[in-house]
Amino acid sequence: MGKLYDKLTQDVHLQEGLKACINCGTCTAICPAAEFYNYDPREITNTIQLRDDEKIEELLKSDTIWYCGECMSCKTRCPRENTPGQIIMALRALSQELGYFTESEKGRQQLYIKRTIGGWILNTGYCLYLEGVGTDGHPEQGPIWDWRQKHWSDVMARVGANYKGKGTGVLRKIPDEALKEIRDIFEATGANERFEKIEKHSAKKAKELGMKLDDKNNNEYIKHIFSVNNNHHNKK
Amino acid sequence: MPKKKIAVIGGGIAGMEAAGQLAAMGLEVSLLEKGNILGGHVANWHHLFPDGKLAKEIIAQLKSGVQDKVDIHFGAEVYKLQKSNNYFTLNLTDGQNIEADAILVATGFDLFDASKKEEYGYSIYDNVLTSADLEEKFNSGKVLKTSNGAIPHKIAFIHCVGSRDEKVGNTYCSKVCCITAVKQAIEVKKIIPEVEVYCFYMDLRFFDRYFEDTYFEAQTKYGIQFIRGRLSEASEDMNGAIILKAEDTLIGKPLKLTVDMVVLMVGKVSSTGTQELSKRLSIQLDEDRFIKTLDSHTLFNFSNKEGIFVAGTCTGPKTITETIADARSAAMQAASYLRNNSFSENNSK
Amino acid sequence: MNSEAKKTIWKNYQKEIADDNYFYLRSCVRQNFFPGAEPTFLRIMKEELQKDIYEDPGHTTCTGIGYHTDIVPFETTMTIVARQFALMTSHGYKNLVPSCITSFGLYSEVIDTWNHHPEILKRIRQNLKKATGREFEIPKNLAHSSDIIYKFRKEIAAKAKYKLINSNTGEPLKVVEHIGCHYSKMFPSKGVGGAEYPYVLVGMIESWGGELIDYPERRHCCGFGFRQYLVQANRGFTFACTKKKFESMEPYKPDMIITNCPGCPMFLDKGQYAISELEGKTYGQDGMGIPVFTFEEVAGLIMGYDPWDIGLQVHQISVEPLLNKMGINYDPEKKYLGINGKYLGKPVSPNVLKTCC
Amino acid sequence: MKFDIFVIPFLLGLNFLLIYIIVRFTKWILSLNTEEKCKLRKYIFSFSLFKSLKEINQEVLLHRKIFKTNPLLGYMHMSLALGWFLLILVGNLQVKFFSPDPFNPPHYPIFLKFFEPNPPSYPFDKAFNFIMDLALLIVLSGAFLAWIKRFNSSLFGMKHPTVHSRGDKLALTALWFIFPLRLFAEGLSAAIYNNGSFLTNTMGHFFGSILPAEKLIYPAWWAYSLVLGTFFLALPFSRYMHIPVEPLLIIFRNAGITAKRKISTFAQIEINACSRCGICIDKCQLSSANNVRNIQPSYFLRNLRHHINDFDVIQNCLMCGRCNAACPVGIDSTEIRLAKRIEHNGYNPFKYDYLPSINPYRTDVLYFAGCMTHLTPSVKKSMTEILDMSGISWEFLDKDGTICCGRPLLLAGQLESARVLIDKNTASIKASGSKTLVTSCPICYKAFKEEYNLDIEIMHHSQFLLRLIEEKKISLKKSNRTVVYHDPCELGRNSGIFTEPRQVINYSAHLLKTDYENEKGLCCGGSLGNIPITNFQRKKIASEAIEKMGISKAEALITGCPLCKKTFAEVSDKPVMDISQLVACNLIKPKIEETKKATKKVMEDGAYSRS
Amino acid sequence: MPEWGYKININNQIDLDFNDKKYLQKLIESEPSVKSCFACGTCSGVCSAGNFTQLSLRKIIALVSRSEIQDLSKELSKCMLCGKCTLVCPRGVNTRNFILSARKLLNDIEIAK
Repeated sequence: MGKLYDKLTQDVHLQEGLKACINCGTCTAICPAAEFYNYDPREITNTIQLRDDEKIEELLKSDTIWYCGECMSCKTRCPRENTPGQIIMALRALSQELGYFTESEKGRQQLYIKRTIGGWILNTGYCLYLEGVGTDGHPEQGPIWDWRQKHWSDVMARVGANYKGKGTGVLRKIPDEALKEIRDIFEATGANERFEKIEKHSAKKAKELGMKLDDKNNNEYIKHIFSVNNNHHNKK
Repeated sequence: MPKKKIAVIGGGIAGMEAAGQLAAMGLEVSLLEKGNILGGHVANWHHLFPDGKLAKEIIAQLKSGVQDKVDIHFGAEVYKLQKSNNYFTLNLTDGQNIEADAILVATGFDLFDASKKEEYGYSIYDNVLTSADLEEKFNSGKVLKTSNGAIPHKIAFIHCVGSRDEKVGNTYCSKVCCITAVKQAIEVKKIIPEVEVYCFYMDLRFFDRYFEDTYFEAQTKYGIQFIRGRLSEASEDMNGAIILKAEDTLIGKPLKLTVDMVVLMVGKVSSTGTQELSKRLSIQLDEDRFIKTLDSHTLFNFSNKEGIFVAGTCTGPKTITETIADARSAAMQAASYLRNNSFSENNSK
Repeated sequence: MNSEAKKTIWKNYQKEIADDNYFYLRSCVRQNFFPGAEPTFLRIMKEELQKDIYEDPGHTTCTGIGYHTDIVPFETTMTIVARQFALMTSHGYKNLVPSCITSFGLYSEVIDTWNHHPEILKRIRQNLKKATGREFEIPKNLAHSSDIIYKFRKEIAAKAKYKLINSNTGEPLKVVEHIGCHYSKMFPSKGVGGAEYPYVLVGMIESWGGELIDYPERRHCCGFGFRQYLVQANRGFTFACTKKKFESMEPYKPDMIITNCPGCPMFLDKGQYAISELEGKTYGQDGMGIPVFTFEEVAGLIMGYDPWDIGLQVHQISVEPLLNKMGINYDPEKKYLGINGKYLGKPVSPNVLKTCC
Repeated sequence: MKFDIFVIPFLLGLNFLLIYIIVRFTKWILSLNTEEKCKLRKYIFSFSLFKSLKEINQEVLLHRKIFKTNPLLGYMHMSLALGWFLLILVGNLQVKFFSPDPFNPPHYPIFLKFFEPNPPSYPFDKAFNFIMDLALLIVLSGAFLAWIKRFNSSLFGMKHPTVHSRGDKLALTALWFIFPLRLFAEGLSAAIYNNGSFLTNTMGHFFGSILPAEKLIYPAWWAYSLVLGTFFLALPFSRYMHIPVEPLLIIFRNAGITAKRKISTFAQIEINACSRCGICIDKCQLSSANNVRNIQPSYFLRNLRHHINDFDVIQNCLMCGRCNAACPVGIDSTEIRLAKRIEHNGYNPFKYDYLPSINPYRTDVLYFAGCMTHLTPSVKKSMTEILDMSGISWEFLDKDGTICCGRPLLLAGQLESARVLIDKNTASIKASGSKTLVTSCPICYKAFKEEYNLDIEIMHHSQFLLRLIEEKKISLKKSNRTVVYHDPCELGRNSGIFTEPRQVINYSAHLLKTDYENEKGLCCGGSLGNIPITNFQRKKIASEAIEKMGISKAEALITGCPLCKKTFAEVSDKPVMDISQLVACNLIKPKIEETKKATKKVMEDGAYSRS
Repeated sequence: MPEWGYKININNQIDLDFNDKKYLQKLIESEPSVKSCFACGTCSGVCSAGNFTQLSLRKIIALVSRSEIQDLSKELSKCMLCGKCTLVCPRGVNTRNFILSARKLLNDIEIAK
C-alpha cells in the first residue's frame, strides 16, 4: 500500500477499471498494442494490483503506459470486468499530474498533442481543424490530401459543407459564446491546469535536453518529440 | 409400524445411489426421473477420469441397486408440493401423486451453454465443440474428423468455459473440467498419435487423487502442450480452421495458434430442473443458483426446509466420487431423520 | 460458418432506437475527412424518411480525442458532454444521435459512470451550472447515426435506386464491415448485435443486397489508437494494425468495406496508400485498393445520389470500379469539379497504388 | 649354429615391437613443449631418477598398489610381470655363462633349449636351470590365475571386469599360450635330452610318456615362436601397450609434467598407460548404483585411444575421483575428461556483465558462503553465529547473493566463462584486504585453491573452525552423540582435507568409523560434475552411499558440504548435519549480554533474514 | 515526397503456426525431463544470477517450448550454471543439462548463420 497507489485509487477510471485481476491474459491476447509494442496490459494491471509504489513509479516514468491505443477491446473480454485501458488512463493522468511523463520518449509527446488537439478545441470548438495541416507532417494522407488542402474551401462547398459559415452545418464557425463556455468549463474543471502542467514540465525537460522550445510548433523540441523513435518499442 | 416413505427426485447417479441405499435400509423409495433413462449426464460420457473406467459400467452398477427395489417413475416432474405435519404430497405432471415422509433432491446440474461465450463461436464455427460433444463422438465409435472430413492435425482444449467468469455470471470453479480436459486430450492422442494437442488454462486444479499423475503423463508421455492463458477470441479462416488468440502469460506475449478443432471445457451450472423445483418446494438457492445447504461442513445434505434433503451436484460441482459419497451421506441423514432421530432438528436450528 | 446461429445472438442484443425527433451531434473527424457524409445522412433523414432531426449551431466537440489522448481530464470531458446534453434539453429533445463513434462511446461511458456514481453526476451538474449556467437531462435514448440508418434500412431499401449487387453478374457484392471499437466493445448491450457479431452494418448489407464477408481480423482495431496516429513517431503501430486487417481480408477478395466510425474509413482508405508506399503492397484488383465507405455514403449511393455530391472524390482509393460494378450512372468528368463546374485540377497519382481516371 | 627358420615369427614380432616403441616414445618426447622438455632433462640427470626406478620396480614389476587393494589380483599381475622379467634376465645371464662369444642373437636365450639341447656343463648350470624353471612356474601360476579370472572374475573380488575389444582378446589369448607352450617345448626337450630341472623334467617325462616327443618337439618350438611373435605384433594395438608405457609415465609424472586442461602429450601417455584392468569400474558409483558401465576410465580412455569422441561418455561422470584413487597406474582420468569437456563446450565465453562489483568492508576474515550454502540456511546461520561468537573481525562477502565461484562452469567445460566469474570474485576478495578466506562449500574451496591466484590463506570452514577451537576463540562441550562423518569428494579426495573435520567432530561428538573413510569416501550423487545424470540416478547413488556408510549405527550423519548435506537429507532417515551445525549446537555460550551483543550484530547483518 | 519518418511495426505475437518446432524437438531429445516443467518458478526464485539481473529459467523453458528462440542465447548466457535450480526443481528437471544443451544448440545455430 503506497502513496502513488492511493492517488490512483482516487481516479474513477481506476475504480471502474480495476476490480481483481486473475492474470488470465484475455486482455493482452487481443490488445493491438501488445501485438505491435513491447506491451502487456495484464502485467500492468497486475503491477497496480500488487500496490508496489516503486514499480508504479517506474511505470509512470516509462514508455509502457503510452503504448495503449484506448480501443478498449480489453474491456469486452475480461472475465473479471476489469478494463486495463481505463487503468492506463488513470496512470497517464497521474504521470502528467506529477510531471513523470517527460521521463519517457512516448510520454513527452503529450506536449505536441496538447498543443495541436488542445489548441483546436479551445480555438475552434473542434478537436480537429485540418485546413493547412499538410502531408509534410502527414505523408500517409496522400496526394488526395494535397489536392484537398489546395482547394480546401472549394471542396467543402462542393460537398455541401458550411465551412466557416454561420448557423449549422459541416465545419461551421462555432459561435464565440459557445467557445467561451468551453473555455470556462476547461478552466473550472481542471483541463487548463493539466495543460499548464504539460507545458511547465515539458519546458523543464527541453531545458534539460538543451533543446529550444517556444510557443510556436516548429521549434526543435516539438519536432523532436513528434518524430524521434529509439526503435526499442517493439520486436525488431 | 408401517414402512416410512421417501421420494428421491432426479435419476442421475446421485439419485440412483441415494435411492439404492435408502431401499437397502428398508425404506419405501420412489425415484422420480423427468426423462426416460437413468444415469443423468454420466450416461452421455464414454471413459471416466482418472482410471478410464467406462461410464456405462458405473451406471449398470448403480442400476442394480435400484432395479426392482425402488419404484421408478419416468417422465415424472413435480409441479406441486403439499406438506401437512411432516408429510409430503407431490403432484406429478403425469397426474400421479406421490406421498412421502421425506424428500431427497438430486436434480443435478446442466452443462454451461457454450454459445453464451460468443467470442468462442460455438454453434457458429463448425469445428468448435464442447467436451460433451467430444464424448458423444467417442461414444459413436467413429473416427475423429473435422467438419470437412479431415483428420485433425492440431486440437486445442479450452479450460474454464462458463466457469470463473463474471461475464456469464458464473464466478465459481466447476472442479472437473481441468482433469476432463487432460483426460480427453490423452484420449485424442491415443486415437491420433501424431496430432498436436494444446490446453489453454488459467490455473490447473488437479486437486484429487491420481489427477496430478494424469497431468504428468499428459506432459511427458503424450507431449501435450499446456499454455497458461485464457482464450480471448476464436475466429474461423477460409478453410474452417480456427484461429485462437490468447496470451502466453508465462512469457507475457500475445499468442496466435491455428487449430483444426477446438474443444470447450464447458462448466457446470445449476440445472433448470433444480431451479424450478426449488420454487415448487420453496427451498433456498444460493447466489450461484445451486441449492443452499444448512452449512458446508457438516450439514451439507440439509436444505433449509425440514424433511427435504439434497445430494449431488444440485448443491454445486462435484466429481463422480464426491457425488456418490454425498448421495450415501444424504441417504443416511434422511434415514436417521425418518427414524425420528432428532439429529436434523437439533442441527437445523 | 453458421450464420443462423449468429442471428440468435443478434436477437439478444436488440437495443431500443427512437423512431423520430432526434438531436444531432456532428463528428469532428467526419467533418474534416468525409465532409459529404453528414449532409448525405441529413438529406436521407429529412427528404427520404421525413424525420425531425435537429442541430444546434452551438454544439461543439465532445473532446473525445482530447480525452482519449489523455490531455483532457475526465471531469472536463464529462462537463462538456453535459453541455451537449443541456443543448438537447434546452430544445426539448430526448433522443441523442451523435455522428461520431468516439462520442457515442464516450456518452455511453459517461452515463454509465453517472449510474455507478450519482455523486459524480451531482458534481457535474454543479460544474456545468457554475461554468455556463446550463442544466440538463440525460438523454432518454442514445443511438449512433448508423443505428438510425439500421433502423430504417428496409425503408431505405424500398426507396433505393441501386443494390449492393454486381449489375453485370447479378451476384451480390462481397462486403466487409468494420465497426468502430467504441461502438460496442465497451458496452456490448449498447450496440445492435453486441460486441462480437455487431449487426448494425450487417443489417444494412443484407437488406441492401450485399453479401457479408466475415474474416478472422474483423474485430481488430483500424489502428488509429488516438495518440498512436497523431504523433508521427507512433504511426508504425497504426499501419501495422491496418495491414493486419487487410492481410486477413485479402483472400476473401472483398468488393468494398463499409464502416460506421468516422475515423476508421480514413485509416482503411489512407492506410492502403501508406502500405503501398511503405511496403509496395496493394489489396484491390489490378493494383488498386479496396474502396472504403462510410455507411452514409453507401446509403446515399443506393439512393442514387451523385457520387461527387456525397463526397466520394475525397477518397484516396478510387471508387469508380465499384460504381461501375453497381451499374451506377455518374459522370467521371465531374469528379474534380468545384462549385459551378469550376475545374480544380487532378490530384497527383501515387507511386504504387493505382488510381483510376 | 644359432639359427633356425622357426625363430622368424619371433624375430619379426620382436623387431617390430622395438621399432614401434622407439618411434612412439621419441614422438612423444619431441612433442613436449619447451618447458616440459627442460623439466624432463633436469629430472633425468638428477638423483631423483632413482625414485622413479624404484617406483617402476614397485609398480610395474611388483604391482604394489594392486597388492594393497587386492592381494590375489596383485599376485596375478606380479607373477606375470616379475616371472617373465626373470625369464628374460636369467636366460640372458645363463647364455653369458656358457657361450664364450660376446654377441648372441636375441632369440638365442629364448630358445636356448632348442639350440643347446645337451650343453657341456658350465658353472651354476643346475642352479640356472632351477631358477629358469622356478621363474617359468611363477609366470605359469600367473597365467593360470589369469585364465580363472577370465572365466570367474568374482573370485578376484571383481564384479564387473572390462569387456574387451577384439584386439585385446587376440593379444590376451596369445599371452595365455606363450608360457604353456614354452613349458611344452622345453618339457619335450627335457623328455628327450633330460636337460630340464624340477619343472620341465617332471612335466617333460609326463609328456614323453603319453606323446611322441620326437615328432612333436619341432612343431612345439614353432608354436612357441609364433605365439610370441603374435603377442609382440598385437601388443602396440592392445591394452598391453601399458607395459612399455607405464615406466615412461612414471618418469614423466615424477618429472612434474601434467595434463592440465588439455589433451597434452602427458595425457596421451596416460591414455596409453591404461591396462584396462577394470578396477575403476567397481569403484564407480554410477556402476554400483545405476548399472552404468560404459563411461568408466577403462572405456573412456579406450575411446580416446581409438579417437572415439562419445560425448555422452565424456559428460556422464560424477568427477568424484574414486577411479583415480584406485587406479594402479595412477592415471588422473578426471583431468583428461575435463580437457575433453573443454574441447566440446568451451565455445565463446559469456560476459556476465550484469554482475555488480562487490566492495566488502576491509576485514581480516572474509566469509564466502557459496551458492549451495544459500540453499542450506542452517549452515549459513550456524557459521554467522559461530563467527560472531568468536569475536573476530569478519565480513560476509556474498550475504546478498553469490557470484558463483566458477567451478560448476569449469566442470561443464566452459573454462573461459568460468574465468570471468573468477576475475569478478578475485576483485572483490582483494578489495576486502582480508588475510583469510573461509568458505562453507568444498566446491568453492577447490576453485579458490586451484583456479584463483589469491595470495591469501584459503580455508574450508572445517579447517577454520578447528583453528577457532585450538585458539580458544570458541569452546565446545562434547556431547555423547554418535556420528558418522562423510568425506565430501571435493573436500576430501579432491583437496586432501581429511583430518581437520574429524578433529572438529571429536571436540563435540563421538565419531564412528566406516568402511569408506578418507580416500575411499563415497560420492553423495549430488555432484555438479555430472551433467546428464537424472534426478532418479542421483537419489540411487545417495541411498546406496547412506547404506554403505552404515548410518544406522549413528545418531547423525555429518558432512562438510552443503550440496552433500542437501542430497543426503532427501534420502536419509537420520538427521544430516553440516559440521558447522554440530559446532554451533555444542557452543558454550558466553554470558547473556555478550550473547545478546553477538546475536544483535547477526540480526543487523540480516544473516537470519534469508535463513 | 516527404520523409515518412517511420516503418510499419513488426508483430510481437508468438505465432505458433509459424514457429519452427525442430529446435524444441532437439532440446527435448537432449533433455527429456524438461517436458515435465509445470512453470512453478522455483528455479527463477532460487537463481544466483537472478539476484543480480532479470533471469527466469521458467520463462526460458516457456519460450523454448513455444519455439521462441530469438535472443534466447542472450538470456541463457546469463546463467552461471551453479545448479541450485536443479536441486530445487519439484519435477526433477535436469535444468543444467537443459541449459547446456540449449546453449550448445543456439551456439551451433549462430555458427551456422
